[in-house]
Amino acid sequence: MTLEHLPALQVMVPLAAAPLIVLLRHAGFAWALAVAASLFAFGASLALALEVSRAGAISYAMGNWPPPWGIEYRVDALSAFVLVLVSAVGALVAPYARRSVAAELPREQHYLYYAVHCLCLAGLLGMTITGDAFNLFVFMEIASLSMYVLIALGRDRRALLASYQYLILGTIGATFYVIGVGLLYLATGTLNIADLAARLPEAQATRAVLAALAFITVGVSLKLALFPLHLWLPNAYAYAPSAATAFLAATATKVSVYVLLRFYFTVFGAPLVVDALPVPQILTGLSIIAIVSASLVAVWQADLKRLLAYSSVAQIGYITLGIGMATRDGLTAAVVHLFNHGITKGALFLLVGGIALRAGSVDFGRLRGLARTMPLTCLGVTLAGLSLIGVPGTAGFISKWYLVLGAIEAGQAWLAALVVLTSLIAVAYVWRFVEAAYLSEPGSGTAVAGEAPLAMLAVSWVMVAACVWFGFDTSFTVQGARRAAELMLGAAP
Amino acid sequence: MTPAQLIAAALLVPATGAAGIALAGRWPNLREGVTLAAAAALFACVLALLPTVLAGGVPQLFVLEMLPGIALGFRVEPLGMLFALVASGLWIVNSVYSIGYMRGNDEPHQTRFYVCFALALAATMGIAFSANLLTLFLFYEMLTLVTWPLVTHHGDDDAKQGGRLYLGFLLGTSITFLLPAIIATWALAGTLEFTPGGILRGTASGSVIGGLLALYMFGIGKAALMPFHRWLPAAMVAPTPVSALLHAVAVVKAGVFTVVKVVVYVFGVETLAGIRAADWLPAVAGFTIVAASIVALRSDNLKRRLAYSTVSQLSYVVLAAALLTPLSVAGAVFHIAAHAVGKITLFFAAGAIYTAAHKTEVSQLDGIGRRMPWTMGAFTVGALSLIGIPPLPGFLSKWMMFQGAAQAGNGMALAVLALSTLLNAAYFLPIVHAAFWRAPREGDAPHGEAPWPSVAALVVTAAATIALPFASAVPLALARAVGG
Amino acid sequence: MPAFASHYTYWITVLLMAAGLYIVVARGNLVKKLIGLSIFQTSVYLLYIAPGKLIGGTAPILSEAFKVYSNPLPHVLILTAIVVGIATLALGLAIVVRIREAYGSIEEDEIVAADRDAGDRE
Amino acid sequence: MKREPVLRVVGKLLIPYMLMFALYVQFHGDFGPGGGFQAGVITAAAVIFYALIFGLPAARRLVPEALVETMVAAGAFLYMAVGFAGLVLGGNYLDYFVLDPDPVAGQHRGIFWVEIGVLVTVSGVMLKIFYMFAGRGRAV
Repeated sequence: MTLEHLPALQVMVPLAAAPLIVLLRHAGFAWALAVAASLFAFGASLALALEVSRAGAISYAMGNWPPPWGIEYRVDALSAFVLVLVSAVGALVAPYARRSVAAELPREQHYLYYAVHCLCLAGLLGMTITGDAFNLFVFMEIASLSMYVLIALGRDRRALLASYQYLILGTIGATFYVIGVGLLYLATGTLNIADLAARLPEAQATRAVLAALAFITVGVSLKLALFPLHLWLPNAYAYAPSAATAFLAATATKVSVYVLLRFYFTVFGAPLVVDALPVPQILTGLSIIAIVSASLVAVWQADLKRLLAYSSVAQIGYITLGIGMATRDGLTAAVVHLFNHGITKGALFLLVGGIALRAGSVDFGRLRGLARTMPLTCLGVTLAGLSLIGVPGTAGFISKWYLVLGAIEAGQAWLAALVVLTSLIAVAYVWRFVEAAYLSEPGSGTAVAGEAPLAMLAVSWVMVAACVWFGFDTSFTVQGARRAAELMLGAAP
Repeated sequence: MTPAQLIAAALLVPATGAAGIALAGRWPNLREGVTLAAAAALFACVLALLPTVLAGGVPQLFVLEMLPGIALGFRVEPLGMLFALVASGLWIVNSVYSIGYMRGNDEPHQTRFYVCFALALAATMGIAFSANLLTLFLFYEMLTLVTWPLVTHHGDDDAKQGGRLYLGFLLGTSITFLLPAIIATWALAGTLEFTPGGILRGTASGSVIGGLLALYMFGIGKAALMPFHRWLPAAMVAPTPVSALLHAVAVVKAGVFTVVKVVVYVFGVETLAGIRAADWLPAVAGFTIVAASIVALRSDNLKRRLAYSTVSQLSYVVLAAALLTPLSVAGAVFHIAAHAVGKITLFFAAGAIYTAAHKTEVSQLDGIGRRMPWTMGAFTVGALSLIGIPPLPGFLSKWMMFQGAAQAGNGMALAVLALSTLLNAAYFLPIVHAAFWRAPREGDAPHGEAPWPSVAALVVTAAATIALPFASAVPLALARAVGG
Repeated sequence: MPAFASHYTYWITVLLMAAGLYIVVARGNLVKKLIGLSIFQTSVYLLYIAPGKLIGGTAPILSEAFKVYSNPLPHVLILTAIVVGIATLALGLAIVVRIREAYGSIEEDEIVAADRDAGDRE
Repeated sequence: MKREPVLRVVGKLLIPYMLMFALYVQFHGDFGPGGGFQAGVITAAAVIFYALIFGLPAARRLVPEALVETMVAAGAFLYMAVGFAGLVLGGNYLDYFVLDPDPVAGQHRGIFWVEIGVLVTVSGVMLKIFYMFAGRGRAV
């Protein structure tokens, strides 16, 4: 019974955990429940991914109303892949959060944090799994609203402003999205994504469809922080509680990328988006600006969290660059990087959370000589940083490989050159940390308390190990991404 | 043990050694014991592989598939065998030397030093035995990263600056040129396996191949082809054992090893000989040889002079490989071994002088040969070998290169070889002259030899330099096997 | 009626949309921004609801007496969207209240200036 | 306004009818306009009305914050419990058809419980928002 209902349980278990946590109101129970729900979601996503790779796409009719009338949950190669990423990060952040949240939040807010964590997880999973365009909007808002709360829980008063700005921009983004969906509904009379895809060719070039494409592109781009719509991101990441930052950075923008992919390649289809309209050119141009400018800005940040936030903007640029290529290798690169960057940034922000706990802040002045008191943490940051650069033997390398391969096979050697040259800027900002931690003498503000608590460190290192593991064994990431890319380009059976 | 197990052991012994060193960090004697044991065990493993390779066998080990169609795999062919032999053999000597040097100079962070050293050797073995370009690239980058803490060992501003140059040049060239070259090769040939005769034949036009060759040659920054040589002098801020084993043997030889490997097994000698797009390479290598020699001549700092000498000697290998005749390729391979034993001796001597007398400049060395006869004697042997005085090994490799150049009918190469031999003599012999025949300066504090492990090590390498021509059957056989 | 007049609901939609966005962008007062945001969202409700209405149609209740009825789906969707909008507005106002407690102001430029001063003092 | 007898009397008279009207809207939702949303808001409005007349502390005594928060969670949880009930009874998630041997009765039953969940949550949320904003401001 359970197996066939996994698509529903995948979302509903974390969603139901949230009100239960509020009912229980006890920090310890809340944490345990959040961990249990996150772990369940992770297990479910793995089972779903396995099932999809074995037997093809799964469709689940909510309330037994068959699609396209009812809401359909649909797991295919692409969404299964993203589900695994989101739920894996959720399952790692939940156990990590205990010590981090205990240190950063007042006690009466603890249960609230875990409830919102579950809600956010459910929202992101729901966005990924649903096969209904309007249902996607609802989950998008569930996820977004919980993110605003998570960010506003940050200790610094600037967290409030960051949350407010994100709320304004995020709501505009979601509303743009829902306008686009509305136009599509007017043009086709359906909201089911698969049904939309089937009916759109009849309405192909009408102005309503093109307007819908434009609205959805802008709306989702706001959510995924595509340059120049990324302005909310650095403050939001910098001032949110550490555990929340790690969770958001690893998942939120990635799920939005998934939505973009879903609409471009499933709903509108490559012939319209790629061949008839200059979408790839625009995406490529914006991605290049994002990569170069955000990487350069990252180099000059005085705060490690902000540095990593700007690096995220740049790394999202790599993902959209892959989408802009719109070839099999390009899309593979985009999907692989979506995963690899998710775990890399997750690992980095988890470790940085440990530093923030011990050092009080992650200002570069406080990081001087840190390797002496927190050797394992610093080694972890360095390894994950290498993955950010794309050094072979780390997950980031696999992404770079496919990006460059995609560019070369598309005959765009200059893009390949751009990808490798901008990796060098990543070397510059990663090495700012390495030099500060390893080569500088400890300053007056350096932490002396030693390593982060074992639970936090262990979870962070699981993530770091994943960064290295997926640099060697790519059978899950590359093959999963390749199947997803083939699905998007319509080559799969 | 089967050959495959031996390959795995050669990779794992230094890696587990590094872990052991880290664990034994609190007890210096135990720690150094672990280092020596790992070095000896590694050399034994490599040596045990030798009979199979000499008999024409090709031991293989495939670990897993990293990317669809590209494995993380290892295959021992003659060139890698020679490189592994040289690096692992000299690690033993260098470990002995390091003990004397690091303790004699009271260096900080000694555990980190030995750990990184062992990891560097593991990476070197990975490079030597790699079966394809991806595996090679993986260990190539790993070698850069694990040697960075060694370069910046002192942690002061000089070290930071040197470290930045080191990392900037090596990572920069490898990421911007080498990685795209590898990916382009994959896109063109559909394979990255090292194959005798090359994998690129007939896959692209001559100009594309030529462009690819340029990407490879400048992308392999460790080969220090001008203008990407600046990292090597910058790396001299490291403690001398690092300069000796890594920046005279393991790292730089990894560079020229990769060059030879790419020329022979990726492009294929015949493919390159068939197109004119590769003609620029001997010219660039020749320019590097002469220009670096001139810079060496003008450098007063001893380690800097040796570093530029290394830059110049590395380009011998590139030049010889680029001549594309069997004899010159064999010469290139043999020169990897010949230069290794010679140059490590010179660096050992420089380190011993620093330890005993705290002198770093050539102009301070007047009369030092009387106080440190063993050290300067060994230095003389190394210098004579690198100049190419018969019957020392440097002569043998140069002789093969001369013959190869003559076969290829490349007058420019002949001229460069002759000119650079004179320049070699010009920058080495004055040191020897000053050390033995000039009177010591006034006011120098009296001193004797460096600590005994250092002296023992440099005497051993000098003896190896002298012995190499008499025991040259093995290296020559391996070299000829590569040259075909 | 000419086409542009018969589609007057769209004109109202566009007007609300533009007005809402303009307020969000142009006003520095955090509460006014939220009001703008709400107006902007309201335009979407209209965009969905208006086309669902049929002239002469009844509520969508199955009965022999009525043949023409309005499409119920947009109403359901927009009911959800309204709830989401209220949740957003409530959360936004809650954050503004806390911003006022933390900064003593709800004018964006004053808040930014306060942060800059705090940054200078550090 | 606590001292205004007219308001107090009218308020006391009106509030029961407001609550009653909320229940009417709630249960008539199956057959006509109405349902949990509207009923929830009307219920909350009754309490807010009480708070306006008798003061916030009195309203807080009547409907404590903890109860409000519990209502928010409990309603949502009830909704989801109906969904899980569908699963347990062998249907899909939120499947109302299986809630009763007769599918149409099952639909009724499902909607009934879901709407109660909505009622509880919506009135909870409305009160929560009211308390949140009414309780602040004076402190600054």
